[in-house]
Amino acid sequence: MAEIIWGLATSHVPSIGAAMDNAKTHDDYWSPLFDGYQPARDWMAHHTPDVVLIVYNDHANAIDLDLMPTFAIGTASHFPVADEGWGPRPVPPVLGHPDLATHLVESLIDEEFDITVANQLQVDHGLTVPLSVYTPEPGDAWPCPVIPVLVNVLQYPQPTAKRCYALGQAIGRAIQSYPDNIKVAIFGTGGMSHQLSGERAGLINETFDRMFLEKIQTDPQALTQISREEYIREAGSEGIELIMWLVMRGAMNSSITRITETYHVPASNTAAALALFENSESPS
Amino acid sequence: MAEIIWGLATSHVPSIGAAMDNAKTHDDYWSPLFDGYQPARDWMAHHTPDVVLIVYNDHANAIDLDLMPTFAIGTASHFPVADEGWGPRPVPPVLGHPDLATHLVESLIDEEFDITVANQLQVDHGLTVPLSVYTPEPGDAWPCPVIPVLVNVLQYPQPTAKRCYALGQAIGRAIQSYPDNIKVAIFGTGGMSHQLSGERAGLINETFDRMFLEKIQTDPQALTQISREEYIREAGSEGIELIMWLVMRGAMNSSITRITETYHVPASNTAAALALFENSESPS
Amino acid sequence: MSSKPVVEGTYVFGIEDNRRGYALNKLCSTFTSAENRQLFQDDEAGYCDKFDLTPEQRTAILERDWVKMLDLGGSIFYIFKLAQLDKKSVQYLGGIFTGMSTEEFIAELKAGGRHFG
Amino acid sequence: MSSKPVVEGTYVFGIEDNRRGYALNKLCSTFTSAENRQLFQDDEAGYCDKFDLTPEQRTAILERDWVKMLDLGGSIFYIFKLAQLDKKSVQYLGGIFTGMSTEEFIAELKAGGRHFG
Ligand SMILES: [Fe+3]
Ligand SMILES: [Fe+3]
Repeated sequence: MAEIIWGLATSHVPSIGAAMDNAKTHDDYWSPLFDGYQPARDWMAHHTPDVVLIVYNDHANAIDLDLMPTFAIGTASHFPVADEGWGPRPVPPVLGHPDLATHLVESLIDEEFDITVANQLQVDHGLTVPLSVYTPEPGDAWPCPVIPVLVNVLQYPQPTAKRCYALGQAIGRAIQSYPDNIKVAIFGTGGMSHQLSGERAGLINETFDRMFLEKIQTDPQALTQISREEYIREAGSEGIELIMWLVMRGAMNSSITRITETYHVPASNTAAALALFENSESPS
Repeated sequence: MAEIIWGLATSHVPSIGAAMDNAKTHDDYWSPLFDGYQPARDWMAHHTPDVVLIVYNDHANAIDLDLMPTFAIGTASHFPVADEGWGPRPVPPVLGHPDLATHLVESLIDEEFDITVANQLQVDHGLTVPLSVYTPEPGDAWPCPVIPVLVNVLQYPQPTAKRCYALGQAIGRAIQSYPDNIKVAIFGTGGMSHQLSGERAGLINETFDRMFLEKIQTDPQALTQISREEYIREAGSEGIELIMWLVMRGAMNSSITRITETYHVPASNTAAALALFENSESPS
Repeated sequence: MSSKPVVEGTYVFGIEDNRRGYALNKLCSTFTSAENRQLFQDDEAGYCDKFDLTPEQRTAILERDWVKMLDLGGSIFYIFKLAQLDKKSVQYLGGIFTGMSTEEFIAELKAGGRHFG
Repeated sequence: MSSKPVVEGTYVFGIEDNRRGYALNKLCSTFTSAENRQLFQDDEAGYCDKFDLTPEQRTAILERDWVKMLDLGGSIFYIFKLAQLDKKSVQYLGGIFTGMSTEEFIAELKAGGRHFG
């Protein structure tokens, strides 16, 4: 049986990737954020998974306006890094885990989640930035295979927070029913509060973010009760990405341990955070 | 409040469309099938809806191998007729109903169905043949707007029969909550038993088909208990399309009246059927 | 470790088949445009070179080995587009798949179809 | 009759916006290829002609009227690809959207971001 060993919640702001790609992480602007990452990186380096699931959203790159899935899972063996408008990030190709991904899709559809199957997929900063947060110096290859789990956050109606948490719970069960004894980590990405356009551009809501950062561990149920309108109102039109953290949280056990966290404003236009959680031994 | 006035279950075999397009409906081969359609056509001509929902599957035309949704709804104002490999069918363009389609998507996602939004969509024989079964001589325009509801039946795992029925029930509720007083018809398409490839090519299972044709009215719950494996085993690898009839059935009230039905073997390689049901007055 | 059903005499197209048969099916998917149909008919081998086919898939396409195409991950709905280009019917394919002539296959359908189990 | 939330000072991109802004967003989506980026930069007006833009959308693109693009159904994630081509940052756009200079907008972010409600 496979098991989830830890969960990482992290922002996936493109400029966080660019700071690493351009060796700017020691600049005054960026060092507070990257210093904050260090304890998590040290801990994760000693707790290595065999495969990671990255819950993220595409940003107008691989998913077309024509056909927008609510939830999609990447089942390919290889995910090319997308050219988002300024050439692909200089990072290694992302390898998949088709067998576990297929098991996930089959289990989730059996559990009445209406998953879209991404048999081919390019991955954008929503996936590669979290990989870089985990592994800043991958060399020629990322440390393990990756399964992309895509959530629509760009077009209303996004899935409800409650549905995202339920998807996570079903992912947790599917991983437990996978016959191989492998260790899995799951990333919930995006957020925290930010808004890119409109008169409220530049919005940051530290109060909401701190509440969310606390409750994602201690009371995720409360977060599932927040409406999409309230996420947009409180965390901004792009801050609704936080619903993706609930997929990660749902996949973990009811009791989890916070290893470390960091919160920093701003990363580009965003309140950026990282929170790392170790899973408890037994599912509940 | 909108209401569903009738539901039509019908095969969508491409050659049924070709028989109409090429004026072969009076040939010995085709006349038994088209004679069987006549009572339904006469009745439908006197019970005209303002919009029709067509539950169908794409056949390697508009939906790409790369990204295969379990359930998708077409929200466009216009759906071009697909070239499936031998030029588009000579039928009018299909107009959509964006407002109701958007309401459906929003309602269904609120009810935790993970709908893919088809903002642009070409429609193939899976949708146009049922339209021709309804309206054999459309002239320059189909009689009303159409909302495509797509179900994956081509790639395992298809949604379960139970999930398809539940989707139908949620569609029924969504239509009741639509504020305009419009009349809606819903088509469940595909089937009946057939298999195009493998050593069992040419499979027809009249016993299974007759059972299904009866229970789709009287005991749809029983049909939701049939596994995908059993659908494939009994009705053939393509006969699993029958799960789409359950979406139509779920959207109707528990008690429905059978107006007419017909069953004919063969239409091309398929057991073809039509069954027309009037909805009961009050939802239950 | 897929839960995909195994049904004798039946191809059940699943996620792994999609992966395995991708280039073959993709090639056939391009026949939804008249221009591509013409390009293929003008130079079948050259057209095949534009896709990342395995040598077996390439041979199966060029030799119209319909059973092999399915065995190599083809989906009947994609492969049928190639048959259409050749003006072959689903009854022709049915005959091939079952070891019958097209006429015999059509006769079995007219007699009520083929029965199993 | 959409249930899409209305939040003051905020664009919530929904299904109707996708329909309305389709050509504008589609044009921007093509900037994921270097070849298309070059083609656009070589002949902006000619590039626009390849898409079914409304006259207002066309003008908004050519004049870089960022607010107008959003008002006409643009999604910030598509429009930003055009800004990138112009080497404009999200902070530049933020300044435009809020009536500030880029420097002022960046200063507000560094001071903890902008607060509402
Ligand atoms: Fe994002
Ligand atoms: Fe079909």
